[in-house]
Parts: sequence; structure tokens; C-alpha cells
Amino acid sequence: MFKPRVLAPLRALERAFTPTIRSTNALSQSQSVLRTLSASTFPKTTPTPSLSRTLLPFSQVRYASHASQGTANRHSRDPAGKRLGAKRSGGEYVVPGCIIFRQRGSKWFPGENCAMGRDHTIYATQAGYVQYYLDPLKHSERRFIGVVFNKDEKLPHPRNAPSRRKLNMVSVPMAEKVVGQSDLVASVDENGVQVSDVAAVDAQSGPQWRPGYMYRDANWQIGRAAEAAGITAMPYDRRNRWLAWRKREQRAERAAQMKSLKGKKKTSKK
Amino acid sequence: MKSLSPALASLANVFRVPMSMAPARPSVSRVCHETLNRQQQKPGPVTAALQSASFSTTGAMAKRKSGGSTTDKRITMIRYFLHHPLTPRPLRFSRNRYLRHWTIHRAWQLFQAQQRRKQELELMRQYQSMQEACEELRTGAGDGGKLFRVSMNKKGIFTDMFPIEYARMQTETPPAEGWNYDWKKPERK
Amino acid sequence: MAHCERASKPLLQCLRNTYSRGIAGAQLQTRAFQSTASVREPEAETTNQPFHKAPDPSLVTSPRLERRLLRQGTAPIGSRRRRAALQDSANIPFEQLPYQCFQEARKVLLADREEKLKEIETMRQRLARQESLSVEEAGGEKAKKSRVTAMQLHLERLKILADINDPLVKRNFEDGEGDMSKPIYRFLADRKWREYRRKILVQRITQMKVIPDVLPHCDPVVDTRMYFGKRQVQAGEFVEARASTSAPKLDIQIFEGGEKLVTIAIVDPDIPNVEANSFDYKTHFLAVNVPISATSTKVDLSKLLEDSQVVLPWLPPVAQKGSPYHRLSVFIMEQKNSRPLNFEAIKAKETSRDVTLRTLQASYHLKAIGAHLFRTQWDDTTLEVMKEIGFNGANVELRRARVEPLPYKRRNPSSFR
Amino acid sequence: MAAREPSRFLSRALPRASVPSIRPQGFLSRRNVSDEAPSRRLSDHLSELESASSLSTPVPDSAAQSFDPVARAKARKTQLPRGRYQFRSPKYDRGPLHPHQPPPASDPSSRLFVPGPFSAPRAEQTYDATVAADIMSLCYVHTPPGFTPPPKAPRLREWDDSSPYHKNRVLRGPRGGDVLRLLRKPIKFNNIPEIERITIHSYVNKAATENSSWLHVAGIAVQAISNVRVETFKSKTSVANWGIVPGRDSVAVKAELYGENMYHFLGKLVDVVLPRIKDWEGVKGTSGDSSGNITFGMEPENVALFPEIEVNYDMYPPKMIPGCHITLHTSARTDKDARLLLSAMGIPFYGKIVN
Repeated sequence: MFKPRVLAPLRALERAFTPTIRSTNALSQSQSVLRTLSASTFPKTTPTPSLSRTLLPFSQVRYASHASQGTANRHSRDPAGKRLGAKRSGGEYVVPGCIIFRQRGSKWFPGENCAMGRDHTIYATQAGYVQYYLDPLKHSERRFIGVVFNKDEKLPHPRNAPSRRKLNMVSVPMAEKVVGQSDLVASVDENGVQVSDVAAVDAQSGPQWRPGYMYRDANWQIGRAAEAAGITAMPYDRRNRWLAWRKREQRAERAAQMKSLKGKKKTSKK
Repeated sequence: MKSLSPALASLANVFRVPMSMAPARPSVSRVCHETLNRQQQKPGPVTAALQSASFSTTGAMAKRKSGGSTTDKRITMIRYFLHHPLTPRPLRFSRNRYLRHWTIHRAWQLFQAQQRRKQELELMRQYQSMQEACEELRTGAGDGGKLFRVSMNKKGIFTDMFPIEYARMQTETPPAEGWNYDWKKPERK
Repeated sequence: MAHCERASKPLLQCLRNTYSRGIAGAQLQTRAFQSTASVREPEAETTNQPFHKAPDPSLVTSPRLERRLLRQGTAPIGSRRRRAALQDSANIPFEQLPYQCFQEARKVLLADREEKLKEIETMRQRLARQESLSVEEAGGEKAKKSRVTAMQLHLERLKILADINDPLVKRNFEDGEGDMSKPIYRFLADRKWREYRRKILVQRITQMKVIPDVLPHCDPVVDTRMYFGKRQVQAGEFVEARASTSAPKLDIQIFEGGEKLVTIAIVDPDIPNVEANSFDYKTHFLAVNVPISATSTKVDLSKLLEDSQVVLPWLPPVAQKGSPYHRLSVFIMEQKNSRPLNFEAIKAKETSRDVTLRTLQASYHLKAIGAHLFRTQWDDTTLEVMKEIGFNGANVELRRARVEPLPYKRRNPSSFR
Repeated sequence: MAAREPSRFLSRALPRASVPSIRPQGFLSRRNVSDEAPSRRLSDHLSELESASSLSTPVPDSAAQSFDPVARAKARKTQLPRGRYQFRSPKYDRGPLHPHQPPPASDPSSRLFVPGPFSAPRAEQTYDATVAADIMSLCYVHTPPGFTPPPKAPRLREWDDSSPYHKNRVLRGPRGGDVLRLLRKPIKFNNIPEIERITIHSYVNKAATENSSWLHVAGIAVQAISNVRVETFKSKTSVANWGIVPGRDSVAVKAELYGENMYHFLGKLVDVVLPRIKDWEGVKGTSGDSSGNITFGMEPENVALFPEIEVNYDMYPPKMIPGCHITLHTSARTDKDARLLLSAMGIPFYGKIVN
């Protein structure tokens, strides 16, 4: 009856430590693993009280009769592994966007042609071959992951060497721009050239699908809407102190109203 | 009622002065007082607001018992002086005044450097004169440096600490009662 | 406009006028005031004409007269408050102001300056004696050379120490009237440059990777300013293609005496090479034997001599549509011992514009002492400029190449745990 | 006139803060170096100086009798137009590349500007005039010229290579414990011990248990005696019976004194406060951290003896004046020298002397 209790933490330990150990279901196998695990790992790490109690030699097993406060079910929780670690080894070919290393915190740092995501994942920004290296010039302790363009290239590059870059672009003949008729018309008559302007034909007026997911007129058309409707605003006169005083008073009143409104809303809520 | 400027407002809460009561225009407060005297019996909203501020019908002890703040006035003063909000604005000199300040500053730095240099040289001179004297004693005294060796051992002389009687700060003027020649060091008990 | 009715009011009321925002804001110069020390112009000039006919720019206070001065082109000097205070000032020279602490300080500085002058004299004599020594007396050529150098350095430092504590020197320098032939003003200019503008230049060069790409090292020692037409270009600014069709004008300020011969090169390390999928170098401008000194700093690249200075004439930089921006770095490189280079040989040899600046630097022993940077990208004026200079890639656009994904690898369930 | 190409790097004698000292690289000789007489006449050099220098002519006394700015200001009928430009130095340091940089601390418009020294402290004059020379002569040890002290054994001992693993191993600790004491240089004219700074530290335990008034009174008291704004510290460890938890409330105030403040404080301490402490033996002989810093404690009633506190003693709530630890940091390398210096300045020591 007590075997599953004893084995549960054991299985957690196996899964937490060395994912490559093939956990067979046979009891003897897990017992031998238990002994090796407890020999190899525990003396180093300070065993938390709950683990050591359940892994005492079998003769003195004690049930968790008195569940000490807070640690009752701590050892029974076992979250899924996050599959961290290296996803591409050194010398492998990667393309931009390939994740090279998943990590918690920045154990490795992005080097040449690599970048770091928001969860410190290191991914490639150029196509090439992965290199794990140290760069004492950039930082004395940090370990870097970089991408080089050809296999035999060694990182880190020598000091102040020109940076190697790829263009990654193709040249495409330029698409003819729809050339609208220019709104300047030149007509030649007896007394020299007469130049006059004509309303531009191709200005796509009217509402269009515009950036910002809006179907609306062009900004310059909206701007001229007031002019079309004939609305005029009083020109700003800096010296008109009386108007400025009236505006100040109105602004103060509005602010007071807003404040009292906020007050009333709060009292009504309580 | 216009409220106080932010800086003075922070002072107000240190002195528990009611925020809005500071009468911006003296005429308003006079009016309130007259209305107050006339209608003593039914305090309207305006006088109620004034009542708690300008004068109080509850006695001082009653106010203290009714849970008013009892912190020591001195502590309030200390807190006011410690956290005074109105820090002085940095100085702003005119061009000529700034150049005069700059000249004085440069001269002062130069003068201090010269003084330090002079003291250093003086100490060096003293040290070198001691060195020559000792060397002369060691080699030139004709007794093979015996007197030199005797003079160098510092047993018994206050090598560890100066006697406390030595340590007297310089003063502007000589002491009133002059040098006391028959002073004896008091015996330690 | 309300302003002129007020002007018609009696003069007394006019004196109490408030500021008009336009005038006072125009000459908002920080601390660039006219010193009171300048003795007033001779009285004769203003007596024959009443004041409001020919207002003195350093004393005028009424806004109307100020506007008249502005229309005539001379701006009123300093703030209105200062001009009002100066109107009835006794104008005592600055060093004679009778402030006791200030005069005591001047005495200390006066004595120190005398001492420095004496030291200059003794150092000059020792320098003369050292140079008159023959080589073997001075203990070998190298020893003599190094001792002479050290003495000259010390002599220069003494000259600066003699003037560093002088408030008038500081005022002249801050008003921009420092004469760069004098070591003290060169020193103050160098210190001011290093406090801010040089840091910005070094940051732009290193962050935009001009330093490792074009040249391995560059420790800027001269202050370079670049102008396209009237506009000054900051380090790393984008320049319109139209503006950069004509060669820029440089203002190179050295902070040491004497004259130098420099080579000026403008290099673009970002020419897209689609076949090789990489970037090429192109030298947009190369000129040698350009003389610059502390006093003559202006160098107009378009006006350099074709037959003895310009090796590669100015090629307007253009960026193809869609290509990343082009970094055009300007390098001022000092020629070894300021000896002129053999122009004909260089002209014959350096014909191709694709030679990298590192090879030029190595072959002609150049040392980079100044740098500047501007950037070009595709804008609406680039097309016409391309047509004007006959740029062959004019109607070609660059698009990002498609990235082929990695070959598909079947998932191998057996390998899962 | 192609002036002689001289200077390359000029920074040694100038104030180091303003000009970074740059190593003199190669010397750049001028194009026409050979033909011109290198040692030009004095006038050439002097011409390079500022001709209209204000420091060249002493002030004629007659010049400024008419100078009376106060009368002129009173005589003005109308007020001067208001000055519009108000420079304010930036409050925060936004890094070296920000265009708006704070002015140096010596500039009066800077926020860190402290007006110049207004007094020459007695303690400083005493030290410069007599104490320094006396200590030098007291500690003088004659070494004949050309005398080199016997080479001492290296302080970190080597491994004895008894096992192959000793190669490249980190050196062993010094003999007797692994604390490396400071090396003591013989006291010469340039190595005379002097007082560098004084620290006044006061731990206020009631600030944690009761309200913050204890801390405020302690802060203003230490600020009064030291003339320096105090710095408060929060508790770092958790001690149950003192009721403190790391980082919850600030329980200590500290004031660091340098220069003029330090000497004034020392003068007050030695002349006014210490003599008036009732039956005070002096500073314990065992005090000192064997690096030249001597510390001693002051009871609250002794702190009240300071003139600044005594003068308005009733302004401080009773029993709230703090006790404090006063640490005298000296440039001496051992306790012995530090005590020698402090006894010369007037601080008595008693009891067993421990170095």
C-alpha cells in the first residue's frame, strides 16, 4: 500500500533529474535507480525535510501522520517539464526565425546574427551555421550563440573586423506608377506660354479602405470639410485678455463640475 | 474659497490648518463673522463650515479626549523643519556677477593649492634636516655612531600616545591666567 | 493691431509697456551678452542725431525701435532688461569693478600670471640651449628629440596656464570671439567639444558600425561639421538625394597650432550587390593634400583644385528603392608628417571607386583624425537624381528574398519519452 | 605664421576633471620644421598669450570712486523690464549624451553648489601647524642613505608541490588566520596620518516599534550637531524581540562629515563635549578596526551636551534625544598610529591598549 506513496516522489525525482533515464516499471529497476539517485544526488543538495522523510530505509517508514503546516501537499505537485535546452547544436544549418536555445533567464546570450525573444529564447536572424562561443572582448563571462554564413568560419571574429552581412534581396523591375495627369496645363499662344491649373483627375476622392482598419475619406478631404460647410472660427487674438479670462473661467467651471461629478459618482457607489 | 498653492498646502497639513478656510479676501471673512453673530441660534451651512474653523465651542481637554491628534507640538515643528517643502531655487547670477564668482573661485583654488604645496615643502624640509642631522651624528660624531644608537632608541618616550596635556587646540588669544609653571600631573587613582 | 495704438500713447505710458513676444523671443541667446567692458562708442556719433533716429543696438529698449533695428538687419544685443540697465551705467571696465573680494582674487591671479611668464622665459631659454646642443652632447638623437618634445609640450602648457584664469578670456570664448591662433582658445574649444559633441560623434560612428566596417579605428581629434547648402547635417542624419547632389562643405577645426595636410574621403560601404548577396564599397569622393589649420577651417569639397587635390570627384549618393539605407562616412585622414602626397601617381593609380578605404590608408600611411557620417535612402527626389547622373539601376527595385524553410523532418514518436 | 607645432596633450597641470589626460602619442613635426629657428624669441611666445588680458595691469585705485550700484538702483524711476530667461540646472542626470547637462558643482547655478568655506577651523590649523610636524618627528626612524629594507616573505604562501594538483592552484592564505592586514608604510613627510572623515551613526530602536517621531528627532539632532543632512537606513535583518523586519521601516540615521564640517565637529567634541561628560575615562583602548578607524559611543545625555542641542534643549521632546556611535576615520594604517594622531588632537584613551 505504501509502495505508490514511496514511488510517487521517486518518479518525480527521475523525471526532474535525468530525462534520458528510461524509467521501466519494474520495481527492482526503480529501487536500484532509487539507491543510485539518493547516493548521487542527495548528499549534494540539501534534502528538503519531506523528501528525506519518505526516502528513509524501508524499515522505518513513517506515515505523514502529522502533516507539518504548509508542506502537506507540496511534494505531491509535479508540473510538466518545459523542454528547455538546446534546439540546434553547433554547426547545424538554420534559417531566420529558427529557435536555437530555450532557457529560463539568460544562460546564453545572442551573438552574431542572433536575437533574444521575450522569454530569453535565442533564435537566428540570418541563415547560416550555429556556433556556441565565448567573446572576451564583448563580455568576460558570458557565453554567446551566433550564426555564421559558411561552415568553416570561426566566431568570435577578430577585433574590429568589418562586419559580414548578407543582402537577402532580389532586384525586381519597378512597377510603373499610375501617373495621374499633372494639374498644370501649359498652352502656347501668341504672347508666350500660358500655364493654368486643372483639377487633378485621378485623386481617388471619396471614402477608401485606409490604414488603421478604417473606411474613410482622405485626411486632406476631411480637413477641408469645415471649409466646404462654410464654418468659420474666431481668429486667435493673443491680446484679447477679456476673452482669455472668460475662457479660463469656463475651463475652471468645467474642471470643478468634473471633480464634483467624480465625487458624486464615488459617493453613489459606496 | 481659493485653495492654497501646493507648496503652502503641504505646510498646512503639517499644522492641521483647515485647507479651504484661509480667507483669500479679508472682506469675505468679516461678512461671515457678522452673519455669525446675528444668527447665533440656527447655524446655516456656511456658519457650520466656519464654526469648526475660526473658533470652537468645545473645550481644549474635550477636544483632546475626543480623539484629536495628540502628537507633541515639538515633534510637529521638527517634522516641519526636516521636510521643509520649499527648497531654495538655485542661484541665478548675471553674467558679470558670474564671472566675478568664477574669478574668485579660481583664485581660491589656486591659493589653496599654493598653501598645500608650501606645507608639503615645509614638512619635506624638516624631514630632510632631521635626516642630515642623524646622518651627521651617525658618521661624523667620531664615536663610531654610539651616541647615534643611544639617541635612536625610543623606550619610555611617549611612542605609543601623546600625553593628553599636549593636545591643546590653538586659540585666538593667550589664556587669561597665563602659564601655570607649578602644575603637576594629577596621580591616577 | 493693438500694438501700434499703444505706441501712439504718450511716451511715459509707452515706457511701461509689456513685452511683445515676437521681438524678445527672437534674440533668446543663452548668456551671449555683450560685455559691459566694451567702452561705449564715441559720444560724437549719437549726439548729432537724436536717439530714436539711430538707436544704439546695445542700449535700445522700446519695442518699436527694436523692430526698426531688426528691419535694418542689426538685432538688439542681449535682453531688454540688460539694455535698460546699461543705459545709465558708468561702464567701468570689468577688471576695475571695486568689489573687494574680487580684487583680492585678481591680485592672487596676477601674481600667478607673472610667475608663469617668468617660467615661460626660463623654459624658452632651456629649450634654446637644448636645441643648440649637438647630437652626441645631448646623448643621442632619440634622447634629444624626446627632450625637445617634452620641453615644447611644457612650454605650451605654461602658455595655457598663463591665460586660463582670466575672466576676459572666458567671456571672449563664450561670446564666440576666441581667436583660434592663440593656444588658450584652442584649448577651451577642444575641452568644450570633448564635453558633448565628440561623444555624440563617437556614439553615432560606433553604433552604426562605421568604425569596424570602413576603418578599424578612429579616435576623432578634430571637430568636423558638414553643410549641404545652408543646412548643417548632424552625424548620422538622413540627407535628401536632391540636397546631396552637390558636394558638401566641411568646417574642420584643429585644436593644435600649425598647419596640417589631410586627405578627405567619403565612402559608402552599403552598395547592394544582388548577385553576390552582399554589400560593396564605393568611394564617393577622394581629395589629397588639403591644407587645414586652426584659423583656416573651411573646406568646400566642390572648390578643391582639380589638378592637385581632387582624385575622385563628387559622385551624388543614391539608394535604390527598397534597399536598406546607405551610410556615407566622411573621414579626415592626416598624411604622415603632413608631407604632400604625389598627386599624379595617386590620380593614375586610384581610378576605380571600389577600392576600400583600409587599403588606401595602408598604402599611403594615413591616420584618421576626424570623422562624420550621413545617410541616404530612397525618397521622392531620388528618381530624378538617378536620371541626372545616369545611374544604371534606376528602374530596379529591391524586394526581400523569400527564405526557403528547412527540409521537412518527419516527427519520430519513438524518440519521444 | 606657421607657429611652431608644439603641443599635443596639455592636461597634466590643469584640473583633471575638465580635461581627460590623454597619453602623448607620436610627435607630429611640422612640414617646415627644419628651416625655422626652433627657439624663437620670447616675444613670439608672449605674442601667443592673450594680449588684452585683464590680469596684466593692477587696478588703478582712482577708477571706481563713482561706482555706487545701490544709489543708481534707487535713482531709477521705473522698474527694469523683467528678465525673461531663467536657467535652471536639470534635476536628474539623464546620462552623458543628453544635451541638457548639469553644471559643475562649483557653478553657483548648480543644485549641488555649496557656498565657499567661511571659516578656517581651529582643529585644522592646529593639525597643520604643530601636530603633523610633531607626529613626523616622533615617528622618525633614521635609515642611512642607500638603505634598502630586507625583502619580506610574500604574504600569500606558495603550495609545497607535494602533490601534482598543486600546479596553478590559488595561493594559500597568509600565516596566522586568513585576514590580510593593511601594509604599514613608515611615516614620512608625505605619509603623516590625518583625519579623513567622521561618521555619526545612531540606531533608533523605538522607530521600529513605535511611531516615526523617534526617527525624526534623532535625524534633526544628528543634523544639528553635524551640520550635514542625515541619511536614513532601513533594517536589514529580522530580529524578533527588537520587532524589526528587513526593509519595513527605517531605524537608523547616519551623517558623514568631511573637510570643514569634520574639523568643526572635532573641535566641538574635544573642547566642549568630552570634558563635560561626567566621570568619563576616555575612549576604550581596545577600540579600533586595525585599519586606522577609532569608534566610540555617546550616551543620549552626553549627546545633549552638544552646544547646538543644549541651546534649545526644550525644543526636543524629553527622552527622545538619540545616543550615537562616532567613528573617526584616519589615513593611518594601524590602530597605533590612529591613536597616536587622535591623542595628539585631544581625544583621551584609557584601559588596555590593543593594536
